[in-house]
This record gives sequence, C-alpha cells and structure tokens, in this order.
Amino acid sequence: MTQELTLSIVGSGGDGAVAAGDILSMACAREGLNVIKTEAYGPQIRGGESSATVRISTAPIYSQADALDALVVFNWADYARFRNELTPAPDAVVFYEEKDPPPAGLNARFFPIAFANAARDAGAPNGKNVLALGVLSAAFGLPQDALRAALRARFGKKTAAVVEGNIKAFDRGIEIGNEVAGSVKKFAYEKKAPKLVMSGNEASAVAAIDAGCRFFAGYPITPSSEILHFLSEWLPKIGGTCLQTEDELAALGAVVGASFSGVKSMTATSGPGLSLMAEMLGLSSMAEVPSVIVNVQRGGPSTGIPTKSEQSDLMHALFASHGDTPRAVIACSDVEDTYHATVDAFNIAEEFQMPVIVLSEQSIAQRRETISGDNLVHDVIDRQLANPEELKEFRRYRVTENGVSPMSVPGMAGGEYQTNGLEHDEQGRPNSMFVTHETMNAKRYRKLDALASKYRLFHRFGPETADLGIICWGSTAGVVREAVERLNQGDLRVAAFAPRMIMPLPVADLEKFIASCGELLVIELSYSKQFYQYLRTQVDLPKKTRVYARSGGKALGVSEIIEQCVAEVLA
Amino acid sequence: MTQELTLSIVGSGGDGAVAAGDILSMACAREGLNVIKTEAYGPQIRGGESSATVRISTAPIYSQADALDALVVFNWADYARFRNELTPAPDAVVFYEEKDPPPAGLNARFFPIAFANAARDAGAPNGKNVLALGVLSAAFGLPQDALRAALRARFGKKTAAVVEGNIKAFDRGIEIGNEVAGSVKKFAYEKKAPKLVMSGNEASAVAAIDAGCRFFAGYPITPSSEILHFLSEWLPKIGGTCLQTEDELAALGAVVGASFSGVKSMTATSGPGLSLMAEMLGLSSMAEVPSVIVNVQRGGPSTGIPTKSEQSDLMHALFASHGDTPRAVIACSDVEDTYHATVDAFNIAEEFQMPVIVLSEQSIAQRRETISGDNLVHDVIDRQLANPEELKEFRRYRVTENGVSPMSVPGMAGGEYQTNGLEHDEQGRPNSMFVTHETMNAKRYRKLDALASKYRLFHRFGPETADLGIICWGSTAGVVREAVERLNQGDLRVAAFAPRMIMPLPVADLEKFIASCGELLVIELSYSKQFYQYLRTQVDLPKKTRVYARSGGKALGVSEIIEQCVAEVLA
Amino acid sequence: MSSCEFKFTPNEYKSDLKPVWCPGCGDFGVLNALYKALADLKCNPQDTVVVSGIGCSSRLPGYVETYGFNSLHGRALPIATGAKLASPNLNVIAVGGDGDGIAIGGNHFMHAARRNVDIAYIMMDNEIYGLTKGQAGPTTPTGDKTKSTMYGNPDAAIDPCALAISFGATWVARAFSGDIKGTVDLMKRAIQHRGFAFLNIISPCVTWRGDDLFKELRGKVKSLPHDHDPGSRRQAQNFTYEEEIVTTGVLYAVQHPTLLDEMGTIKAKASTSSATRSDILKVFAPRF
Amino acid sequence: MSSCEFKFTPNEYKSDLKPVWCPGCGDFGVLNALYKALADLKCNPQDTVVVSGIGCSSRLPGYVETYGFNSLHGRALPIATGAKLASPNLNVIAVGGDGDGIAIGGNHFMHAARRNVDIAYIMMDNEIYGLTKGQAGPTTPTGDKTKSTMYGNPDAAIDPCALAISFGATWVARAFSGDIKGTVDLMKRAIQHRGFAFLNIISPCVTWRGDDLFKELRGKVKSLPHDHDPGSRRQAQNFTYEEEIVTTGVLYAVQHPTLLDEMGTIKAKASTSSATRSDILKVFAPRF
Ligand SMILES: Cc1ncc(C[n+]2csc(CCOP(=O)(O)OP(=O)(O)O)c2C)c(N)n1
Ligand SMILES: Cc1ncc(C[n+]2csc(CCOP(=O)(O)OP(=O)(O)O)c2C)c(N)n1
Ligand code: SF4
Ligand code: SF4
Ligand SMILES: [Mg+2]
Ligand SMILES: [Mg+2]
Repeated sequence: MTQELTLSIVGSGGDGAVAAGDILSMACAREGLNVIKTEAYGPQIRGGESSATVRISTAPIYSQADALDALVVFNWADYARFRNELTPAPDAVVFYEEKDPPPAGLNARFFPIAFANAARDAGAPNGKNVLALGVLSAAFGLPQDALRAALRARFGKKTAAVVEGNIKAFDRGIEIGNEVAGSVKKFAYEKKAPKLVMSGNEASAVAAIDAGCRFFAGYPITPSSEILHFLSEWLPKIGGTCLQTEDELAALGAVVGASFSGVKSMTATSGPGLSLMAEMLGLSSMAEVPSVIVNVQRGGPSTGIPTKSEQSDLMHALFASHGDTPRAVIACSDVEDTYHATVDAFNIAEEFQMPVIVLSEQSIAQRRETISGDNLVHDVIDRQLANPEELKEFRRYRVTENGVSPMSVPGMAGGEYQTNGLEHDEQGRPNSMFVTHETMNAKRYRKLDALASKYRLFHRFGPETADLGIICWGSTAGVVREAVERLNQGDLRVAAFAPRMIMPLPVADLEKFIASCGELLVIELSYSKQFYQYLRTQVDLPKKTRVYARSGGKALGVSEIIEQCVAEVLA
Repeated sequence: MTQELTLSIVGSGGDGAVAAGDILSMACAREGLNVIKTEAYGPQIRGGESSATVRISTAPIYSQADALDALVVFNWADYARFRNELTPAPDAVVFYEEKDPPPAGLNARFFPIAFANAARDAGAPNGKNVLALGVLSAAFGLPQDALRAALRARFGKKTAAVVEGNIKAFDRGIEIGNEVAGSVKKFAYEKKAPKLVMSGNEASAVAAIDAGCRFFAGYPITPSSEILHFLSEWLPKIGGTCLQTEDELAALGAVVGASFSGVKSMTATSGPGLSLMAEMLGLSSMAEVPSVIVNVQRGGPSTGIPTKSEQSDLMHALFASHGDTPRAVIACSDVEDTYHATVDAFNIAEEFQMPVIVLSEQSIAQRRETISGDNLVHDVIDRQLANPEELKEFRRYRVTENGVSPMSVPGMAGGEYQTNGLEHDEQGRPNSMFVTHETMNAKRYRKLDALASKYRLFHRFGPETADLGIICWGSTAGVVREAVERLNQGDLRVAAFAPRMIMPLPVADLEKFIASCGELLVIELSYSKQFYQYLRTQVDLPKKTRVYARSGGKALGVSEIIEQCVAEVLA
Repeated sequence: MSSCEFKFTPNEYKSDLKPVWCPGCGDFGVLNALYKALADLKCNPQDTVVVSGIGCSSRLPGYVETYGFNSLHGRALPIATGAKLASPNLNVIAVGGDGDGIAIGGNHFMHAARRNVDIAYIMMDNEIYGLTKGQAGPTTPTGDKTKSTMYGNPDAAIDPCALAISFGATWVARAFSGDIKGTVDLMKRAIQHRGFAFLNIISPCVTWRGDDLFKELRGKVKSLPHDHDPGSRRQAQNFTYEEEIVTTGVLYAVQHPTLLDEMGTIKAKASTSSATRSDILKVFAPRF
Repeated sequence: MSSCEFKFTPNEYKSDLKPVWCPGCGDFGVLNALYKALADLKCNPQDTVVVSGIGCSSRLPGYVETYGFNSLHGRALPIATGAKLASPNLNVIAVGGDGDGIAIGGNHFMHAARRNVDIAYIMMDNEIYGLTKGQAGPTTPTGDKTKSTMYGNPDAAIDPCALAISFGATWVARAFSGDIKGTVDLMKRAIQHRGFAFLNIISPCVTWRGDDLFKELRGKVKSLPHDHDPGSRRQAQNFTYEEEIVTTGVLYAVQHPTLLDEMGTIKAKASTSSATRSDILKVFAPRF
C-alpha cells in the first residue's frame, strides 16, 4: 500500500530549515522515493522566517500536501507567519525547541526537544537542523544511511570536524527520535532506482538545452531567475551564449535577433517582464521569427507578491500585444511536465515560426521534485530551412495552405529578405493594402489551425464518463489529479480535463470531455476567473458550470478541491 | 427630403487635394450642413498620392460614404492606389485632367477638364484644387459664397495676388462646372447655424481640457499625435503642462506621477505604445491612481499599418498587464462620441481610482466631422478627497462596500501614505499574506461592479424587437446605424446594440437586446474576432450567432453591412 | 499628522514599518541620513514625496513618514517627473538601486538629467542586484563572479556619477552610507539644489557582496580636495572611474534653467493670447 | 542570388523597393554611401544583416539587398546584439534615427556601447522625428519650434557622439550625408572596427527642418584637424557640442576586448569541465 509522509521544518534564517529539506529530499531521491519539496519565506530579505516542507511517497505524487504529518519548529514566532500554509494533520507529531512552548489552539501531539543544546553538545553548534533530521528519521523510519551519505556529500567541502559534528548531531537526533518512535506510524518502503531532484525552473533550463537552444537572454526576476543562473553556467560549456540584458525589452529583442540569425533562442521572466515584452512579442509574431518565452507566474497585479504563486498572467499571455497577434501558449502542471512543455515550445516555435509562451508558476518553478531521468526524453524538431527550389525567387512569406512559409537564415545565399513589423507582402516588403493585410492575417492565423490539429495536448484524469467534470490548467492539474483519485474511491465519479496546450486549445477534446460529464466545475487561481473567461471564448460551457476561482498566494489543497466537488454535487 | 453628396479629390502631394477637402468642409460647416471628411495617403512620406473625400448631408451622418457621387482626378496613377477605397457610384460624375485619359473599366460619366492650364491661366499656378472646387460647386450647387469666404480665410496670410488668383481660379471653375451642371442632380439645402469641424483626436484633446486635465505626457505616434500637438499648444495657455517624454513607458509613468500628486492627467498613444504601457497600466490599477489613456487603434499586429484603421487592440486593452488588473475601457463611435467618451473616462478614472482606456480608431480620430458646439457639454466629476474624519488614522486603501477608498494627495497633512505596486494592506504597506491579497483583489474588483451599475453606456438603434440584431462597437456603430436605418425602410426589422462602455460591459442591457432579436450578427474589424471573443466571456450568445469580422485597412461600408444582414437572414 | 504638531526631528519621519533589509545592509545608513536631512531642512511630511522603483533600496519610501510611491522597477524617475511638473510645490525625491536606475531605468535617468527636472535623485549603489539575490548589475566590477556571471562579469562597469555628468545633470555628488554625517550633508544639498541633483551613495550589500566590503570601503573613502572646482566638468570627471579610492563630495554643480523654469517660460509665452473655452472652440469654427 | 555571380558593385546591393523618402531627404545620401561601402568591402549579401528600428531612416534595410530587419521603434540594438552574439560570422549593421536611438532606444544604446558589441551602429541624425511628421527629438536644438514644441523646445539637445563616447563606444565618428565620399569612408571604417562603432551621420530632413538647412550645413562641415588623436577621449569631446561648425571624421577610436571576445573567454573557462548531457543531469542526481 502507498506510504506517505509530509514533514515541515520551520525556523529563522540561520536555522537551516531549508538545508534540512534539501538533504532529506536528496536522501529520499537516492532511495527511489517520490518527493515534492517546497519552501516559504517571510518578507525579510535575509535571516527572516523560512520553512521547508517535504512530501514523501512510495507512489507518484503531483502536488504539495494539504496537511503535515510532522512539524519541526525551532521558533513559534517564525511559525506564526506560515500558520495558514502549514497545518498539522489532527494526529500530527510536532517537535519543538523545548525553550519555546507551543501556542494554544494547535491540535497535535507535542514533543519538546532541546535542539540547540543537543546539537551543540554533539559538536555541531549550527546543527539543530541536522539533529532534527535524525529525530525525524528515527521517528518515521526514514533512510538513515542515505541521510548520512547526503550529509557527508553536503558538508563535503567543509572541515572533517564540521562533517563529523553534524554526523554526531544526526546520530544524537536518532537517539532522541527513537524515544517517540513507538508512538508514530512508520513509513515503510522498498528501495528503487535513484531519482533526480529538480525544480521546474531547472527543468526548463535543461529542456532548453535538450531542445537545441543555444542562445538565452534574460533579465533577473523572481521567481524565474534560476533559469538565467543555470543557463549562464551551462550554455557556455556547450558553445552557447547567455546574455544578461539591461531589461526585458532587450532580452526578448536579443532572442528575436538571435533566432532571426538562425539559432534557437529563449528568454525567461515573470509577469512584470512579460508585460514589458508585449510589443516585442508582437514583432516575433508578425515577422514570424520563432521565440520561446518562459513566464513563471507570481502573485499580481503589478509587482504584486513576487514570491508566491498564482495563475493570473493567463489573459495577458493569451492576448497581450496590440493587433491580431497569433502566438502559442503552453502550460506546465509539474516539474516533469515543465520539461516537456519547454521542448514542445521550441518545437512549435520552430515549426510554426511564432512566439511560444510557456506558462509556468512559482509553485512548480521553485519546488523541487523527484523525477526519473529516463522520462526526460522528448523528440526535437529542428528549424526547416528553405530548399533550393524555394530559394529561387524566394518569397519568405509565401502564402501557403497551412500558413507556414519557407524560411531562410543569414548565411544562406539567395535567401536574403527583409523582415518587418510593418504589414508586408510575400517578399517582406511593407504593404498597406487591405487585400495584403487580410491575406497575411489569414496566413498567420492558419498556422494556429495547423498547430491545433497537430498538438492536441491535454491531461485527462478519472473515468470516461463522470458525474462531475473538473476543468483546470497548470499546477492546479496536479492537485486536481490527486483529488480525483481520492474522490473516485468513494461514490462520486469525478473526471478532470487540463489542457496543456492553452492556445490553441484542444477544443474538440474539451467538448468531448464536457459531453462526458454531468456537472462542471472550473478551478483556477485567479481572482478574476481568467481561465473561465478564456474557456468561454472557445467553447460553450453549460449554464450550470460552476467556477471555483480565488487569488493565489496560498497553495491549492487537495482537500480544498474535494470540498468544492462535494459542494458542487450537493448544490 | 435628405440631400446627400459625396465628393472625392485625388492627386499627388502638391496638387492640394487635401486642402480642397478642408476648404469645402469648412464652407459646408458655415452653412450648417453635416460633413464627414476623410483623407488617405500613399506610402511616400511626402509628395505621394493623396485623396480627400467629403460626404455632405442635410441630415446627421455617422460614417464615411461607400460610393462617390463625384470624383476629381488630377492623375490616374495616383487614383490607382485608392481604387478599392474610392468607388464611384454607377451614375457618378468624374472630372479628370484632360491630358490624362481615364483607365478602362470604371463605370461613370467622365468629364475631361484642363485643370492645370485653366488654373494657371486664371492666375493661380497651384490652383487646380481650387478650380476643382469651383467646378464641383457649380455642378452640384454647393455654397459658392461660403466657399469664396473659406478660400479668402485660407489664403488670408498670403499676398493679395495669391488670394485673387485663387478666387479667379475658383470662378473659372464655376464657369466650367456650369457646363455640366444641367446633367447632374443638384444638392439643395437650407442654411442652418454654423457648425464646428473637428477630428476625433481634437475632440479628445478638447474633452480633456473640459474634464479638468491639466497634465499631459505623451510620445508621438501615428495616428494619435494630433492630441499631443493640440495639448502642447493649449495646455500651457490655461496653466497646464504638456510633456513629450522619451518613450511611452515614461509617458504613462509621468501621468501616474502627476495624478498621484493630485492633478488630472492623460496620455495618448496607439497600439505599439499601449503595448509598452502594459506594466505601468498595472501599477495604475494596483496603486489605484487614476489615469486616462487614449489609444487610437491602427492596423496591427506590430508596427502593422500605422495610417489605417482597425479594431484589433481590443483584447490587449481589456486584458494587458499580468495579474488580475481591473481597468475600465470605453469606446468612441464618432467624433462627438469621442468627446463624451473622454470626459467619461476622466470621470470614471477619478471616481473609481483606476486606469481608463479610451479606445478610439484612426478612422474617427483623424476624420473631420461637423458637430454642434452645443453638444460638447458633459458633466465633470472631480476627485473626491478624504475628509477630516477619514484622515484620522488614515487608511488609503480602506476596504469599503463599493471598493472605493478615501484618497489623499500630497499637500494634505495627515494623508501621508505610501502607495505600492506590491500587494498591500489598507495603509499601503507591503503585505504578502493570502488573506490580504484576496481581500484587496475583491476590493479592487468591486469598483468595477459599482462602475458597471452607474455607467450602463451603450448605443441602441432600430426597433424594439427585431428579426436581426447586430452587435458591434466603436466606429463600426456609426456605419451600422446607417445600415439599420436603411434596412428598416424595407421588410427586414433590424436593430443594433453598440456598447460604449466595453469594460465593464452593460451585460443586462446586452442580454435584453439579445432577447429582443431573432438572429444575431456580430460585426467588427478584427481578423481574430476579438470583440466576439470578448462578448462570449460576458454573455451566452445564442448558437446561431454569426460573426462578420475582417481585417482593418479599409473602411467598413454601409452596403457591406447590408449585404451581411441580408446574407444572414437568407442563410 | 497635522504639521503644527510636527517637531522636525529625525524620529518623526520614521514610519512604523520595519525595514526588511538584512542586518548590516548599507541602506540603513541611507535611511537614517534621510531622516536627519529631512528634519534639518524642516521638510513638511505632507509636501514631500519619495518615489522609488523596485529593489531592496526601493523599499525605502515605506520607511519614511511622508507621501511615498514604491513604483515599478526602473520607473521612479518618470513618476517623480510627473509629480513635480504637475505639482511644483512638492519636494520630490527619487530613490532606488543601481540596477533600477542604470539597467532597466537607464533611459529615464538620461532624459530626466538632460531635462534638468527639479528633483533630487538618490541612488543606493551596491554594485549588485540585491533583491533578486545577487546578479551582476551595471556597476558590478568587470570580472566579478555573481549568480548570473559564473565565469566573471563580461561587461564594463559604469560609474553613475560619470554617467550623470554626461547626461547633463546639474548637480552630481558621491556619498558613502557608512558616513552618515557626510551623507546627510550631501542629501541636504541635493534636495536644495535647483534642478536635477544626482547623489550616488555607495551602500554596500552585505549579503551578496560580502561583509568585508563595508570595512574595506571605509578605508578607501576620501573627501574631495578643497580646491576642487565643482563648476568644472573636466575636474569632476577626474573623480570618476576611480580605482583605489572612493572620493565623496560634490563633484559637479552648475546652474541651468530647470525644467520648471522652461515650463514657466512656455506658459508665459502661451498665455499672451487668450484661452477661454470659446477661444478653444474657435479653432474649429468656420470664422469667415 | 548566389554569391559566385555577385559582382560587388554598389548597384547590386540595391533592392527593387523604391524608397518612400521625400525628394531631397538626406537619407538618400546615407543609402548610396552604404551601397558603395558594402561594395568596396566586398561584403557578401548573405552574410550581412542590416537591422533598424522605426522611422523614415529605419526604412533603409528594405532598400538593401542583404538580410534585413526593420524592427520596432527603439529596438534595433538588442536585435542586432542577439544576431551578432548568436551568429558571430555575420556582419551586423544597425541603423536608425535620432529619436529611435536616443529617445525610445536610449537605454539600449548605452548598454550596447558599454558592452562593446561587435556591430556598427549608424545613426541618421536629422534633429527631428521625421516619420511622425515633425516633433522634437533629443537632438533638436533647444528653443526650436516643432509640432510638439509650439513655444520652443524646452529640452537640452544631445550630441550623439558625446553620448556614445561617455557610454564607452570604442569607435565614434561623425559624417554628413551631403558628403558621400566622406561618408563611405567612415562607414567602411565603422564596419571594419572590432567592437561597437558608432557613426552619427548628419542627414537633414528637408520636410520638417526646411530645405535650406542642407545648404547651410554644407557651409558648416569641416574635417577633423590632421593632428587629432582619436585615442584621446578628451580630445574627442572637444569636437562635440559644437555650435558653428560640424566636424566630420573619426573622433574617437580605441581597442578594447569586444563582447564576443568576452564571450569567447567565458566559453573557454566554462569548457574546462566536461558538459555532456549526463554531466548536466548529474547536477540533479544524488551523488552519494
Ligand atoms: C520589470 C521587472 N523586471 C525585473 C524585476 C525583478 N527585480 C526586482 S529588483 C531587481 C534589481 C535589484 O537591483 P537594484 O535595482 O540594484 O536594487 P537593490 O536590490 O540592489 O537595492 C530586479 C531585477 C522586476 N521587479 N520588474
Ligand atoms: C513604440 C512606438 N512609439 C512610437 C512610434 C511612432 N514613431 C514612429 S517613427 C518615430 C520617430 C521617428 O524619428 P526618428 O527615430 O528620429 O526617425 P526619422 O523618422 O527622423 O528618421 C516615432 C515616434 C512607434 N512606431 N512605436
Ligand atoms: S540583499 Fe543586500 S542590498 Fe538587499 S537588504 Fe540585504 S544586504 Fe541590503
Ligand atoms: S520626412 Fe524628413 S526624414 Fe522623412 S523622408 Fe521626408 S525629408 Fe526624409
Ligand atoms: Mg543594487
Ligand atoms: Mg530623426
């Protein structure tokens, strides 16, 4: 049977809560377990409250957990900030620094531990996080060898004294943990092949490299900067180029220039940056220069809540830029999906010569997840260049059946053309006649039709017909998936549909899904119901459709969804 | 009975076609006639083909004409560029330079005239345009006294010889025109009170002044620059400030700063500029700083067709900027409507503390139209400042029932606060908690509800119930209005609904309209059906709804609409 | 608060918001200097507007009990310009980071300076992107390893003071946030300058540039020589792009017509002809 | 066309598109000079990319039979930078107007120059916004009456060459489009320069600045004195912000590592450790 365990460690900056989460995740990954690790921080730039939450399971998991089985609190003042996000399950175990008694009102089993003193006594003055790992491993039966190895790897560059001090703190933690071990449910598992631990941002970066991206330009912005960081390290190693630009207008500009010159190119940003890219996005679409933009959504509007997740850049991604501007938009539902979405984005950009926006979210971009390296495989489509036949009297914007025209790149003799943000004829020459404009609009939009029939990407969970159908997108799909699994264990038959391709939407598949369900519930993390609004532009939703939409800033929970489903059916 | 006449003059840069159109319009305005004057140019920056088309009527008119009653062509090569736009009616009269015989295939009555020679002989070597005015006035019975006065006013600053030469050329034209006068239908009218002649852009500028705008910042862009030009001249005269900024980001930034400081402020731009403003628009919304943005739509996407009209900035105006970003969007259907829309925009911005986008279109922004000065009256709402009660423990973003919070401006003691693009609490202090975020999103969106119930602005034409209902917006409303009038003279009962308030849409009124019609037809000038898509987000359109959407770049014609209506009903 | 009770002590300019800055951050010095400068100048809180962009440094307006605008990354200057032009009686101060002002906001810096807008612009220069956790910025020394420049920063570092002078700023100074007294003095002069005053404050980021930099800087800071002529552009440029020392003081100071002066001239010229509403409508009337 | 048939005569670089420019526009001179410069340098059309923004001047790429990119207002330089960095073998030339490059595109000008990107940037400076029908731009003289400055331009005019030098451009020259020979010569040197070469071409707008300006300029143009040392920033600045004369020639020329040099160094440093796909995945693997 599936074994699951969710642990959270909360402390101040120096307490090492986040480091403990990393070490635990890595150890579990070595054992082949499934892990999703999230972090949260207070407003202080450094040294404020921080927490790491690790959900461990023997079965595949797709979301962070609703409730905690165990909580380590070094300081209750720090915990206060996360109270709404880190809720212990009713039978949860809480280990807390014994000097700091817990506040009233928390429903759990409490175990005071002298974390600071015990760690210091063991020889690791900064080792209370490691001691906590020992406690947790003993209490729940987590892999102690792997943890020890992970600790050694982590502290490998420090002095031997530091390493040994930490190992001793860990062992001391085990002793303490053993004392409570009897009273908690053990986590039992079989060791499997080791997994990788990766964040969504890292998955985007790796996918870009795999897809053949050799030029990246970006401007730092939370929560997408890790893509810039990773590619600034790795692209030069493989002969690629990474440029930090002066702003986002320049970032997408450089991408468009690099792509025009023949090299697959990408930028990454978050909402404010995507807003600044609106005009250049239009140029990429009009000039039919492939470009890939990874946009990691955070709380909006405006500067909003940079460190928290939301799904509210959707309408902007779909419709930003003046004029009729075709583009593709693709969503990511988890870290692995982010990898595939990013490769797909390159494939689509290159095949259909248009900008492609990958809509990621802080919640998956910055969480770390175990994935099997074997799954990081995806076909790559390379840019198709004009053939000698096409280069004769070359027409870069030739009107074709599917709208895709032959493309040349600098260096190709006979392929010389001028591209243009102005409306243009088949040769790229400015042209302001209505007929040209209508013809060219039609040509550019036909590419979306071709794309729609080739890329009918979506997730579908649950039975073939259902009492209740959920429509959702992005990270929400993971949570919904788990909710659907749980709900179908009861009487209710619930199915879910989550398009991966958002623009163009797999409309026929969605309509089929709608027809297969009784009630309908749209779920999203946008106050103004952006997804629901967009769906209505594409399909006729039955009158009875209900929408559960709220602001981001707090993770969507499986139980929250279950509640909504039950309410929907009872209503 | 209504008398109508549409004339067009076509020539090269130096031929003065456009000047002739101006003079004719002014003369007709003095007679109290109704005029709509449009111009068109070829791609040459100067000296290329140009045309002026003047539609004159004894009854109110709302669109440019489909077909010409008379055409003056100095040069058929120039005419070629406008062939698709300037179609003579079957019985039209064409006056052409006798040295340049007309091409085959045009169906009209042709009269060769030695424009150049006759003007030169009359003593006005550059006067063939004036001579043409004489011809037209004689042929159609247009007001010759008024024209003569208009000519004198126009050339008033030149030497007496120039003035007299032109008057002579005009008189010579009359002689020539008298020769054909017998064979054409006369235009008969009664003189009425003089009217003003104004373009949509000028109406925006005047409206801004009337609404109390005392700060304008902008960056030149076709087809909106006339607003900058007008306000750079007139604002300083009334103690206001006009700033040409380095780009559009700075333009809206300066507007937000000026408005924050307590002064009603505006910017004007076109698509590319609006794209660049996406992020700052979000700040205006989040910080709840009133701002007015006039966006004059042109052909898109990207640089597109700067000199031609389209309705394709709609979705961008409605949804641009990442995050959930409430804003108001208001449309203009003609020049007079532009005046009212602009004052409304200020009223709404100030009352609801949000950005308001006025969506104008090249076709109305740059056409000149007669209007009665008496109609340029509109109530003005001033910014409501926090009262002493509210200033005690002042909460700038207090959560209120309708979402509107008390506002202070610098200079008010006790009103000090920090505004913020970050999510914030009632005091404006950064706050990243979910509850705050949800509360504040709700507060900001409640303003849209309040606004929706106060401003249910729309046009409705035709009978109370109809076989066919047309839904359209912006400039299209004028053309539809005329089509509806014409259609209802036949058997078909046709009605039309054109929201003036686009966001928030007057949904209840629209639903009532939909219920009152049999068939439905949505008409718009956007290839990707932006208006139709948006309507679907707001109302359930009956399945049978048909859409007539095409690219801009060519004016929508009354007969084009009639054709669509007939097709719809026959289908 | 109403101004009659206001005592003009630094403390009274403190808002009740606790700074999110890291312990030891140079920006604390800037903030404290600003409290003191505002108090010394007896700036009325209600007439003072502090505008910032986005960054660690740009959090500053929230900590000051005046009107404040924590705006968008790079856009403090257009907003400050609009506020000052529309409401000339206000005391408008723009603040922000090196990335905010020279990377994404570089164009506005150029144009605000060349227009000689009547504001003080205080840059808190930590040679790094602090808030986004340590990427290179336009003032990061060439070769430095940062989060985004693993192999060393390839770009030439900019000296903000040199830039400001070349943009046409009429008052340019450099301060060090470790020297509160000197910083207060320069802030006061910046605020009092007629026209665009640019004050670059070296304000170390202890988190991403290391704790030691602060100490190191203390050793490097030197005042301008007494015979320095701030009226000389050339002399001023001699104290830019310094290598081993950091010279503080007013490098450059001249008087030119400010943007408000120019706007005043324009209004004077404009109002020679009358401008009632009917004058405006006459423009569109057939006047013959 | 295939390069073997290509004769490298100016005529062969002409596209079949007719310029939309007004008769007498200075930009014709720039275009003709470019044909000649490309021919003299035997630039392969297929390896040459001309990138522009938006404006009258920015229409130029359409008239040249190479690869061309008529992009967005103000964004020629980021696009040119991307093209050159990604495809270093290309000969990348950016062109555009004074408004394009110094108003809306000013920030990119600064950063492209300071990074010393290996491109030639040709500005066609007509001291006005031509395409939008005559508003003031950053190089319009103070006080001039234009469509947007009815009462005289309130802003200080910028000398693009002075700006380029202060931004760190490594090659800066001024030409006059009425002097095709001189312009050809400077264009060739700009294209051949390693690093960021900035060539400001005075290219009068006859429509919005008047017909006479062109003639007047002919009288004002002077070549640099023979003893000018282009290695001296200071000497170079002496020929900026001139009043009565317009000095043409190479004001400034130095050699610094270019952005491609820097990128080469980075790649060399980076490739000391191996980087197969499995090396990349190892980053994420529990390696214990
Ligand atoms: C449009 C936009 N792009 C990027 C960001 C992310 N961002 C926030 S602050 C910052 C730079 C901070 O550096 P600096 O301006 O020097 O301020 P510091 O934090 O160092 O004080 C960046 C890139 C943003 N908020 N908005
Ligand atoms: C984002 C944006 N803003 C404004 C415009 C309008 N516009 C086109 S060209 C131009 C300025 C032209 O001046 P300059 O760059 O000096 O070129 P010139 O026409 O003088 O050669 C402007 C403001 C635009 N196309 N895009
Ligand atoms: S990250 Fe650096 S600049 Fe930001 S608050 Fe911390 S020390 Fe200061
Ligand atoms: S408007 Fe001026 S710059 Fe533009 S083409 Fe005409 S003369 Fe040249
Ligand atoms: Mg900084
Ligand atoms: Mg220009």
